[in-house]
Amino acid sequence: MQIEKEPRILAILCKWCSYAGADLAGTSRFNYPANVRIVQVPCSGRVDPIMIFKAFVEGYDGVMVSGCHPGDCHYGTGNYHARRRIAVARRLLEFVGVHPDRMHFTWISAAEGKKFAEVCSEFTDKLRHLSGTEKTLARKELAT
Amino acid sequence: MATIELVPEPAMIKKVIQESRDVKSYVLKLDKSRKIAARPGQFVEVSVQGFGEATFAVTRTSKDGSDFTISVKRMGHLTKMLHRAVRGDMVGVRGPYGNSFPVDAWKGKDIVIIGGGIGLAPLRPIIDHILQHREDYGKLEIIFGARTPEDILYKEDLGIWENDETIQLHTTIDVPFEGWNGRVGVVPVVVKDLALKPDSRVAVVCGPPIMIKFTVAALRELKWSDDRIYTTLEMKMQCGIGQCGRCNIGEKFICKDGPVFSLDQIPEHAL
Amino acid sequence: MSKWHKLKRTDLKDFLSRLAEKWEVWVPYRVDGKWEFGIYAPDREMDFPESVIHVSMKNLFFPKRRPIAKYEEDSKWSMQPVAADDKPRIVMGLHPCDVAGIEYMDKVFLNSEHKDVLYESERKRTVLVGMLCSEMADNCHCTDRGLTPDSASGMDVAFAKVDDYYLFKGMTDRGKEIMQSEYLKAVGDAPEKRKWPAGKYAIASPEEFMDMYDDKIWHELSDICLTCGICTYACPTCVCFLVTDEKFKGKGERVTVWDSCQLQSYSRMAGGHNTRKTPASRVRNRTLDKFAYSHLRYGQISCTGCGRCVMVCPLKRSFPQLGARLSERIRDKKKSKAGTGARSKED
Amino acid sequence: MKAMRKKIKELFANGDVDVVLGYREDPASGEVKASVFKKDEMLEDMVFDERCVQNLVNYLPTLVARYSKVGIVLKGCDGRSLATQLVEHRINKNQIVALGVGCEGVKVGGKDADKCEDCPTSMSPVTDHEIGDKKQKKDPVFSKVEEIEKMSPAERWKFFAEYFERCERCYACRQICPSCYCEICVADQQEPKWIEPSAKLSANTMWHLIRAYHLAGRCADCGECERVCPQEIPMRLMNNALEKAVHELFGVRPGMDPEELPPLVVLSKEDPDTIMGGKHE
Repeated sequence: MQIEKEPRILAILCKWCSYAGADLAGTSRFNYPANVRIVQVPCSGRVDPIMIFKAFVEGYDGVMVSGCHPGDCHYGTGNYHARRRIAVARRLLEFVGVHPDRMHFTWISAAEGKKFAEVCSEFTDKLRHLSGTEKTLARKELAT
Repeated sequence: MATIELVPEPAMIKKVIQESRDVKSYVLKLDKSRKIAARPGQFVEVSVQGFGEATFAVTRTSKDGSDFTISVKRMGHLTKMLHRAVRGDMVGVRGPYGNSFPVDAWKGKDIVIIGGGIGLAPLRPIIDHILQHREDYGKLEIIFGARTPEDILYKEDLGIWENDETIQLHTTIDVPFEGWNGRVGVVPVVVKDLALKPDSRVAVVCGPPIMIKFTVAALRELKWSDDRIYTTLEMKMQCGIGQCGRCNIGEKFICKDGPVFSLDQIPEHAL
Repeated sequence: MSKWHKLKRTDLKDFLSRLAEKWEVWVPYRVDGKWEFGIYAPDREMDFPESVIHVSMKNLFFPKRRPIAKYEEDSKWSMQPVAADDKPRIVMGLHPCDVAGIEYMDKVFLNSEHKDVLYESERKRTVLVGMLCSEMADNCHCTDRGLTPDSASGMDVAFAKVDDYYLFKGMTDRGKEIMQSEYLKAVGDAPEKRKWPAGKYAIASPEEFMDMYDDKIWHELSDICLTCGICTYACPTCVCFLVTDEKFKGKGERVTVWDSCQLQSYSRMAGGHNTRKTPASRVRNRTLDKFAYSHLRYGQISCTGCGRCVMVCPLKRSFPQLGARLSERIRDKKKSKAGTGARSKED
Repeated sequence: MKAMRKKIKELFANGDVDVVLGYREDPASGEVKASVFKKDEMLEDMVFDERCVQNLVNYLPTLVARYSKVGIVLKGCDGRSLATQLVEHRINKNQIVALGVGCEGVKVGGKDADKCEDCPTSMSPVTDHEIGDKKQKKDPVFSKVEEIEKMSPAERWKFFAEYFERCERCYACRQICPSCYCEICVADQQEPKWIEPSAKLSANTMWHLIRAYHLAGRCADCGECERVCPQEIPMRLMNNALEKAVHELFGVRPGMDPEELPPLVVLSKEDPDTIMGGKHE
């Protein structure tokens, strides 16, 4: 039951760096919160902000997007596009009332398993602090 | 309590048949004791829970009516889900709906069945019906066109029809294909080549919109009158019972007043 | 013949409160300057507007989003139909055109072998208390559609606003039940009958409309139309719907949702083929459906002359005017044919 | 007005245009409506004043398909809108004769239109001929956006949720927007079905977020979406918030420069990571 109360996080990770980083975190046995759901995408440039919107509407407490570090994109420039899109999407979400701390966008390389674990823990901590505030956007109408 | 007709009954998939690379047939049996007695040309609404429903022609009904078959071409989101279904899975079924081919009125006539691709599906019950009542009908000709040999459906049936002396079967593919020794050419061209005379014939055409259009044109060129040419129309259908509104051609609803029409019953733009 | 009964305007609240003990009473409220129907509550200010409000009555019988079945997402098949609501209800303050709209809906949903039982139960539980119009608003043109603004046809109870009181009359047995109230006093006089103006947007006959299918005029008529769906959502007789599944947290519902023939997605099929791709074809479908197809199907054209489509149109494009423009074109065509026997240049 | 009619007559006479898209006062009703003017037709009814609210650019794609040369009367905001369409190659500039008119503001429902408050240019940035005074350009302030930004997240959501709840999903906003021209809109898409078709808060929220996002860096603030909305949802607020964001983040003002690509289709290696918010090493 304890897990139920933990904030739910959706992590959208690029296949080449961040997902590999998450994998490394797992194989290296770094501890990171179990409440992170991972979606693998080929590249952070594949992340359509509609995915982030949908995650909030479907009730996730926080959304995290991570790709290769600038300059390291497997496809050359995907993450530069991602950076711009996410910057704009973030502004829009904040504008309609999503708390800025509910979004976390970063770069994690395949070697940074430790960083992945740290980022997840930090993000979860932040979201725990928000547990008293309203989960805006989250749909309330249940199919009853 | 009376329930709204839009809610389907559960049915079980008894058998899955891979017909061609993107078409699968499903033999369905209703969970309840009700039987689906679909007349040739009628259709059912099939649902996958969570993904909505779509319209499929009943392409075969077992003799005792306990189960029936639909053929599904992978096109949109629902058919994709259906293609993932396996034997034993449950789906929802409503129907059968719509009118049917006037097979009784055709007694004594020669029948020409012209199908293109998945368009053969709604026509197969007519062939089944004629074969069951062979003495009631005259000659039976079947023209079936597919894009490539890999798109040919109902191979088992085609084999039986091929060997049936009372049936003339012409199978054709659109463009030459390695290893294909049969007829090549699109259906309208084949119809012209065969120079089918109207005589005492009735033609039934079904296939993609463009194929219907040109086949009808070819038949008209061969002096066929519109009341001898039948087709089953496809439109986006949803409710199947003439309420949701989207399948109208003029004042007629395809789902309620159709889907079977002879050409003199529908305006030209419906083709 | 029952008599007209008088209800003092000061007694209205007591009268409604008494009704609300037994019935679910729906009355118009003014919210943010717009009228809408809601369940009667004594502490809310309500009133009856003189003529139609911009929301059509169809929402009360055939809601925008209507669950028809429920299911559990993890099971392969668990679809259970939803039960119909049968709590008795009064809808008070509809106008004659609203009633005509409901009668049209009956033809779609009830008069066929495939009855919509959810709609039927909504109808059965509802007593229609209609208000006779005292004026015709700017967009009203029901007189062109064969209706009379102060006709009580189809209502269970009819009432009219007169000076500082209302006059009520029970029209059906169900309606007379409502009339059993200490606040209503029988009187001899009936509300005054008026003469109503006509001829604002007269239209041609359905048969003549049918001949317009291939006319060039559709491009002209659709040119300024956005093909958004708002006129169909506001229309009391536009009842097209979509059946779709919606799910959330393991539970799902199969719902019917209003759909609009003006939207491009309406008749797009799997695979991308769209039978009504151009705005012209969609405008044509709606126009002919209102003025011709509906008549051929149900013996009644489906425009009640309520004028809501004009009220809500983002471009203030008038749908009835469009019908009138079309009728004009029909007349012109006839004239040119009758005159010279030759086809006019425009054809 | 006289100058405009004279210019248009001249264009027709020289064969520079086949048709002109402009505003016409209906002599019968006195209403001002968008109209297609042909040579020697109805030109005397052509008007240009504060009643000419509608953005005519939305009609251009249909017209350029029918005629080879189309003239168009442009306010400042409409000109920006045209610029966004040109830069996206939706319309070929060679087919357009842009008639920029010095605009003094328009009125909606008898009041000065909200969009005029934030108007950065009274003259179209794209013109072949300029009629009337060219006023000075200024930077928009977006005071209403700033008001919202001062609220707490929960307050903002309360504000928007109330409006989203009301949306009927008639898609008038999409249909009137010159920049919304996808063959299949994401809202109509079946697979994946991002946005449920029924009009309820969650699905409406998705629709309004994606609508605003898809216009980020492309919306030239013609304000038509908000004007046509039957439920008066403040869509301009969201558009403006993103216009402001795009300017702050990338220094771009959509539509002001007909050569500049939308910021979300180009990339820059120089963008600082801080634009994504949060901490980055």
